Amino acid sequence: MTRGGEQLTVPPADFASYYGRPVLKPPVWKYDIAGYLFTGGLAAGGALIGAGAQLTGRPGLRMVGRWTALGGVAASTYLLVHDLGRPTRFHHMLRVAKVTSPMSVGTWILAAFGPLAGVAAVAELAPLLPQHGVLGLARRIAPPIGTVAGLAAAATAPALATYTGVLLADTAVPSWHDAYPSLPFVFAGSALAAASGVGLIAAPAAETAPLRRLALAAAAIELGGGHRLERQGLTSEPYTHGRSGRLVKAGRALLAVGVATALVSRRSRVLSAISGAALVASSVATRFGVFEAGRVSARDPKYTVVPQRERLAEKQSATRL
Amino acid sequence: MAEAHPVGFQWVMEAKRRGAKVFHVDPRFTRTSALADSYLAIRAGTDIALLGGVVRYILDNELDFREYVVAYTNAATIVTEEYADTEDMHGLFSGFNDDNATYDQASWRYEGHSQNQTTRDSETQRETAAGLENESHGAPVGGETERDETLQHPRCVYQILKRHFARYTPEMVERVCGIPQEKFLELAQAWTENSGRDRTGMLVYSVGWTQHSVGVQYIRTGAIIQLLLGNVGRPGGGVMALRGHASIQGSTDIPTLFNLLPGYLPMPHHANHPTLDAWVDSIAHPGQKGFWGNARTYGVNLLKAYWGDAATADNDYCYGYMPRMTGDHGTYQQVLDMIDGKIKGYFLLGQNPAVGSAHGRAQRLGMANLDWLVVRDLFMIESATFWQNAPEIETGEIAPERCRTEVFFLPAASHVEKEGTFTQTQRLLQWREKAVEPPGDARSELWFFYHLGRIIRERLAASTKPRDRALLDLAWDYPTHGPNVEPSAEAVLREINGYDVATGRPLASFTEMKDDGSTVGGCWIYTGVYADGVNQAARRKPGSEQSLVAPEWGWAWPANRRILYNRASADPDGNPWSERKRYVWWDADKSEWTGYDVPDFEKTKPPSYRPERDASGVAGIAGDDPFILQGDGKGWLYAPTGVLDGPMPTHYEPVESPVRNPLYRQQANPTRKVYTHPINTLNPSPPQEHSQVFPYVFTVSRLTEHHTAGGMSRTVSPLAELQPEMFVEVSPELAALRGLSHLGWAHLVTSRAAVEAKVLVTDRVTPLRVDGRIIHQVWLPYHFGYEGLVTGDSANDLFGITLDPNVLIQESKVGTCDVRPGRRPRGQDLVDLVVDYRRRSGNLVHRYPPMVTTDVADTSSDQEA
Amino acid sequence: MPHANALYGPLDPAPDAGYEDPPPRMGFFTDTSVCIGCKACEVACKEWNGVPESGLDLLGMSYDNTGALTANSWRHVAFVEQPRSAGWATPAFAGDPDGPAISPVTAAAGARTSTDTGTDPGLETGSPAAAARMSGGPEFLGMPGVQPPGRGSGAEGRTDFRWLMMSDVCKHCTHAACLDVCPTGSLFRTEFGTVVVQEDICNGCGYCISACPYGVIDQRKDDGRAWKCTLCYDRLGVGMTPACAQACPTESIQYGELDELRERAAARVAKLHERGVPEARLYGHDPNDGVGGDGAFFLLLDEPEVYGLPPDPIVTTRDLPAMWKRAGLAAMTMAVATAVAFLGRRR
Amino acid sequence: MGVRSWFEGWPVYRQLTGTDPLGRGAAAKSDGSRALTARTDTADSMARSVCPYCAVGCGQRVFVKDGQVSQIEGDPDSPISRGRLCPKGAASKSLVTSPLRQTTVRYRRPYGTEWEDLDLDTALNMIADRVLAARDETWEDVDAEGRPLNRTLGISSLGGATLDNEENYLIKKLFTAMGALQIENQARI
Repeated sequence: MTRGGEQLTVPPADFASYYGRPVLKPPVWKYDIAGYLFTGGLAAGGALIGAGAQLTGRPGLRMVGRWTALGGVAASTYLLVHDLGRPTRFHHMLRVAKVTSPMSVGTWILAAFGPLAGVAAVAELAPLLPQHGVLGLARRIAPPIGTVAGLAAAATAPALATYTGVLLADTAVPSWHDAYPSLPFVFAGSALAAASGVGLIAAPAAETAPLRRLALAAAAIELGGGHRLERQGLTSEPYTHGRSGRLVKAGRALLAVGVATALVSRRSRVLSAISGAALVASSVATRFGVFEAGRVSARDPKYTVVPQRERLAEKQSATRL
Repeated sequence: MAEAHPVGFQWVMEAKRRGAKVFHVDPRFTRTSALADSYLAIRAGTDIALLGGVVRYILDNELDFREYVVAYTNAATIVTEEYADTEDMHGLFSGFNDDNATYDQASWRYEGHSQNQTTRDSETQRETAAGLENESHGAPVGGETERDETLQHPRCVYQILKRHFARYTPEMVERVCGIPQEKFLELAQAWTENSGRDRTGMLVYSVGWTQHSVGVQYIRTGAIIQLLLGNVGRPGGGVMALRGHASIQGSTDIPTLFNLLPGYLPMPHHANHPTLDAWVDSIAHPGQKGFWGNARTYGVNLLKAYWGDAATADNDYCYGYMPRMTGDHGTYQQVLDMIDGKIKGYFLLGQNPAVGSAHGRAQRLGMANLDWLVVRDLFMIESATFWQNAPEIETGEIAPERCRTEVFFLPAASHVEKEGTFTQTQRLLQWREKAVEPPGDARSELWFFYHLGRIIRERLAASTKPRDRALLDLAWDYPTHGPNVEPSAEAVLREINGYDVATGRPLASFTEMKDDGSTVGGCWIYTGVYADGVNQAARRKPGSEQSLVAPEWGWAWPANRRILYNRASADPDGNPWSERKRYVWWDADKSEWTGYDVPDFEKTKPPSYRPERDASGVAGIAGDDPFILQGDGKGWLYAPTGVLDGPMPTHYEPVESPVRNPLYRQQANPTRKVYTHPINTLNPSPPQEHSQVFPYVFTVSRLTEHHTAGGMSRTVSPLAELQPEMFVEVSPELAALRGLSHLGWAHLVTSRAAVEAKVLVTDRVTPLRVDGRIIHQVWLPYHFGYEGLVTGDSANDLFGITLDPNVLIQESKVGTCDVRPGRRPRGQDLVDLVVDYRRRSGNLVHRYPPMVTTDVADTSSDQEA
Repeated sequence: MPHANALYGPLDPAPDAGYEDPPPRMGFFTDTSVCIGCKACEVACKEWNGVPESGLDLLGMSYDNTGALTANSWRHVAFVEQPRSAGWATPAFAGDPDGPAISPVTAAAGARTSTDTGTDPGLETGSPAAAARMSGGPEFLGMPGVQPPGRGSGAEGRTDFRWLMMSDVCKHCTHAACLDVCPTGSLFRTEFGTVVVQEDICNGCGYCISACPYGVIDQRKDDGRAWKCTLCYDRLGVGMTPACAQACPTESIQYGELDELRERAAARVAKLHERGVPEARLYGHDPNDGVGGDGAFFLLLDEPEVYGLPPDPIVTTRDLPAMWKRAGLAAMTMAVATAVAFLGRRR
Repeated sequence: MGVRSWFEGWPVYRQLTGTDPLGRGAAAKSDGSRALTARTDTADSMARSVCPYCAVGCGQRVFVKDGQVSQIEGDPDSPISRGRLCPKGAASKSLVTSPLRQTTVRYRRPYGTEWEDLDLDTALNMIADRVLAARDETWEDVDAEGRPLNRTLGISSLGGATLDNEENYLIKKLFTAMGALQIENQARI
């Protein structure tokens, strides 16, 4: 290609770009953010499950849910801070509250969710406290506080799970932006699947029945709400091809396996664990796949130029008519 | 211009905005070409053929500005019948002397002049680069001339010019330059159509034009066109030199050149200038018209400035102290003398010859053979570290432990750390205020030389040797100030300006200078810069508050004139040629010259003034002679004396050319300055054999992002990153021919050196069809060296040393080479490669191209055969 | 209350950003038809703003060794060599013994080079095919030798040639996605209507980088923060001209009140059309475009993508309300699904 | 001062109470931005200068803060350059403040393999010694015919095209008095 003297030919392209280089800057987010998409969803799902278990009297599942929520949100906070170029300035996120910035909205959601999930989870430690004294008092008041906190966390959890779809979509990254109708659903489903998966692995088998239904619902949401991902034109390509495409497909396949296994596992610990692992893995794969697809689409000027050219052509033919 | 002088180019863009057409002629398509209305790719080294074609186009179609030409140029002047032209002599003029390859200029003289009034023979003139003296005045010639204002006399300059350029047809332009005829005609037509009463055309060149073995004649050709079209001395006209260094104009005005003293006074020659009288007479040429008649005044004022009270009428103002030239003492002669062990010590003052001068290897080997070297610079440049990092270390030609040169590196003050004046390319002096103190040991040259002089004078205080008198009597008492004991630049400027000895009053004009020792003036053309005791160069009245001429910004020599010879902007009667081009005119009511600029004429001399028959000096200039520093008051289409390689420009091939001269049998400039020295090998050119060993033409120039040898740009991060590597631009055709790939490596080989560069294959470089052959040219930037943030081989290493005879400037804009893919060899293999090329080209024993080739017919190209 | 066009459509951004009685909106008009590619803008910007070095590699992209706008290059001069007419009376290489044009091939080679700009993502390598198309023009079919006769890249030899140069810069959009998505308020709208990163605030979250439809803003590696052109906010405050515009020798970069610049630009395009340069067109001047018009707009001589500009950028926040709606719907679905799962019969 | 003023300085508070509910402009402006001003405006002094690169002679303004050059930019008053600069001129501040600049005397003794340090005064005196010695060794009083030469060809000099006229004047004056003839300049090149 570069042998100037030899007049080597260059394959034709149906679009031009400055030295073929990307028009956009590919996202600088590291895999921290792909990981956060997963942990954030997990935390949200965990909080919902914790609340559901709390309201339906499943203490084992409640504890798992609450701890999942805390673990997820703690990991999320770590990943988010770690991804910053200036981690010591993480608190600048609380300078403003901007509805135009999904990250700002997310920050405030996390700011609300995190402490609530934390309190709810810590409340689970009440039985370990001594019966008397100051700590005894804490032991007594912790459960009701946990109840309130758990329910409050669950109230904010759906926002936590779905705002990340907007976080990615509200960019110039072609495959993310074009996917804005789908991403919140994909992420909502993926969040429930992951949390269900953890529950299936960790909760007492007797209490996991809702999780199997929830896994099924998660799949329905993810696939139903997200099926357009592969049907949004040229910018679908990264979701179906290459490494990112393989990850997305793997996510779908694992989701199917996880749900199917969950539905048949009944009280088998082993099958439940397998099912749970598949669901968690599905969520991880989906998140990383979507994340990667965006990077691919920003890096190749084709996804920027060609759709915009088509749009311009349409506009022109419209004005001509 | 956009490439090397972008800020100057804003005015070209202004002109374009108003409808001006811009033609760009360059071997490669540059940033200037991109903005031009027409681009002409030219074979490097053939500009005279192109411009000669324009001269012929003008004369053949009688498109000259006849009224201007008759009145203001020497077109009507009759030349002696002894004169014979290149037309008749295969490319030589009459008077050629084979023995020393110079012309006896006697046969070129004007009719009726007994002989040209020059006191130095042509060889001496060449050795002493006498052409430079003409920078502020014409060559000596008598004032009275025989003229035929009908221009019909067969020996009038007009007719001689016509015959001389007759063969520069559009076909010949195409054949020599590789410029298709239609392109040439587009240029010639636009140029002539945009000249005349109402319009003017401007010729702009960058000083690459001077770096040819016929450099002076390049510029002469341009001047001839501009004179024929009436474009000299008028607004929007002229020949504009884009010089490349902040004060390079100043450093010829107040020269650090071996053959000149301030104000273009010649350095005395041992044979021709034994006494003060002989010296000043050789400048003034008694009987000659014009301002040089006062040469004695200028000379005495300089001597007074140098030796102060010690300089008196009784001792000829210490003229005897002056060192004398005996021949060529130029920088290239010096380098060869260094190699030969004749020179002990060398000062480099903000100069980097290891990269910036032709034949870098010779430069470095010369420096490696000194007793001591003083380098004063901002940065650790290649010329300071040659003993450590030169390419010759790798080849074993220089080894630190065997190199005796003692090197002193003294850090210099930058332009913001000292005050003083720069003279820019339009002769404008601008004062710089000092912003900060220099860091550490950094000092100005003013400091260094003042204190060096002080110490030397202290050492010699007790000396009784006659040779030391010149130092001890030197006027060297400048006031100093500040913690570094910095001498006052303003005091020096005042001395340059000149003052009355008795009163100390600064002179307002060189016309106030006296030749009796009562005034002092270090550089007569700068007199007025300190008029009224005010630093006129420091004037900074905003341009927006002045006329377009902006006379109150800085100060231009002479006498703050912005356009020289501007008397020519008015017709012979003193009226503007047109309203549109009004500039300087005669105000009959006030009986004086007036206008937007300072008239370049005696203020009250009316257009009708006619001198007495035997008037000389200023009085000899008629009221309609605008060219007041020419001996005959006329613009010279034809130079009856003073231009060593001929009275008119003639196309000669570059010294290294793959092409036999299609115009004449004479191949290259027959009077060029040649150095026969073992290190100075030259590639063979036709009609010599083996020229095909170096089949390609290479040329070098600047990039916008870098400055000359790179000492002030490769060391500066925001510039270095913009052009980070040495590269060579080649056409796709040559790339295919030589197997070069874009961003791959190539190396270029001459009989001096091989240098490597990254390849940029680009459509901006084109092969040319020259005399039926395809000629490939390559282009390189000459900015790179082995020090700094970005490094690379130096393009100037490729050149040999051959000089223009008039000014002793080297031909370093064109040469021949071979181009090979890949990196160059290293170490001994590199030496072997170059030696092998020398062997293959037949000059293992140093065969220099013959000076005269008129006896070699070439049937394929000799139309006289 | 926010303006109805707060997210999309024509808008005067400074009042919308809370400035009462702001000065006129200031901007750049970059006229590439007079750009000489000297890069004074790049250097003047670096000198004023203390922008670090951005790589010392020869990129082979004509004379462009900067490559792109990055955190360490806030002005970037693009160079495009094309075997196409520059409106010459006589084509640049007419009559010369030339073969086919090489520009598409060398451009393709230039697509693959890289340098460490000290920034992230900095300068990404690109698609050789799209590079070739940039230099070959719309007629470029990828096979020198089969070009339509009369066009430069034909086998009969190139004759026409032009060298495009263009100084790119942050567009200071009316609807600036970078600003809107910034979670810290580091990116903010100034009273002059420009968009500026506040270096005392930015924590390097990187969101702006993905949001910019022009690929302008980018992150400095050793520093972690995002950087871009500030339109010399500090200079504007004291009535000075931005450093690049002040340095620009040929007035290719013009600075002034946006309204006036738009008028000037329209006149310039009309003049160029009159002078036989039909390819002259404005880019980013239209308040009705996808970003509400750029504060820094351009006169181009080829399609925007040839200069590395998106042909029809739309600010991502145009769709933000729809996005929030979808997210809300998804969130509700999620909550309902959870409730249903837990309220279903016990197994 | 205290919590209250901190709270009122909190951009969220400003968003809620001010004219910028979306937090895009006025509310988000930082203390740093409020304090921002052009450093040319706060310079201690400004020197009118001329670009040191090519011979166009563009006007420069050199701004100084605390004894250091803080900015160099085009002088809009110049009728030559109208405030504009090319990339080289625009890089002048980097030129004069470059970390690569040498600010101390360096000395390489004959056959030496490394640079050594040297005091400026010592260097100047050593150079004076060498100049006088070279001059004495190579002095030519007269030519073969007894005509005066008054010169040394043992000393050469090259440079000066970026030096001031005043400097070149002193250089030429001293060398001429010394009898050193081989004084050359970029103008020859």
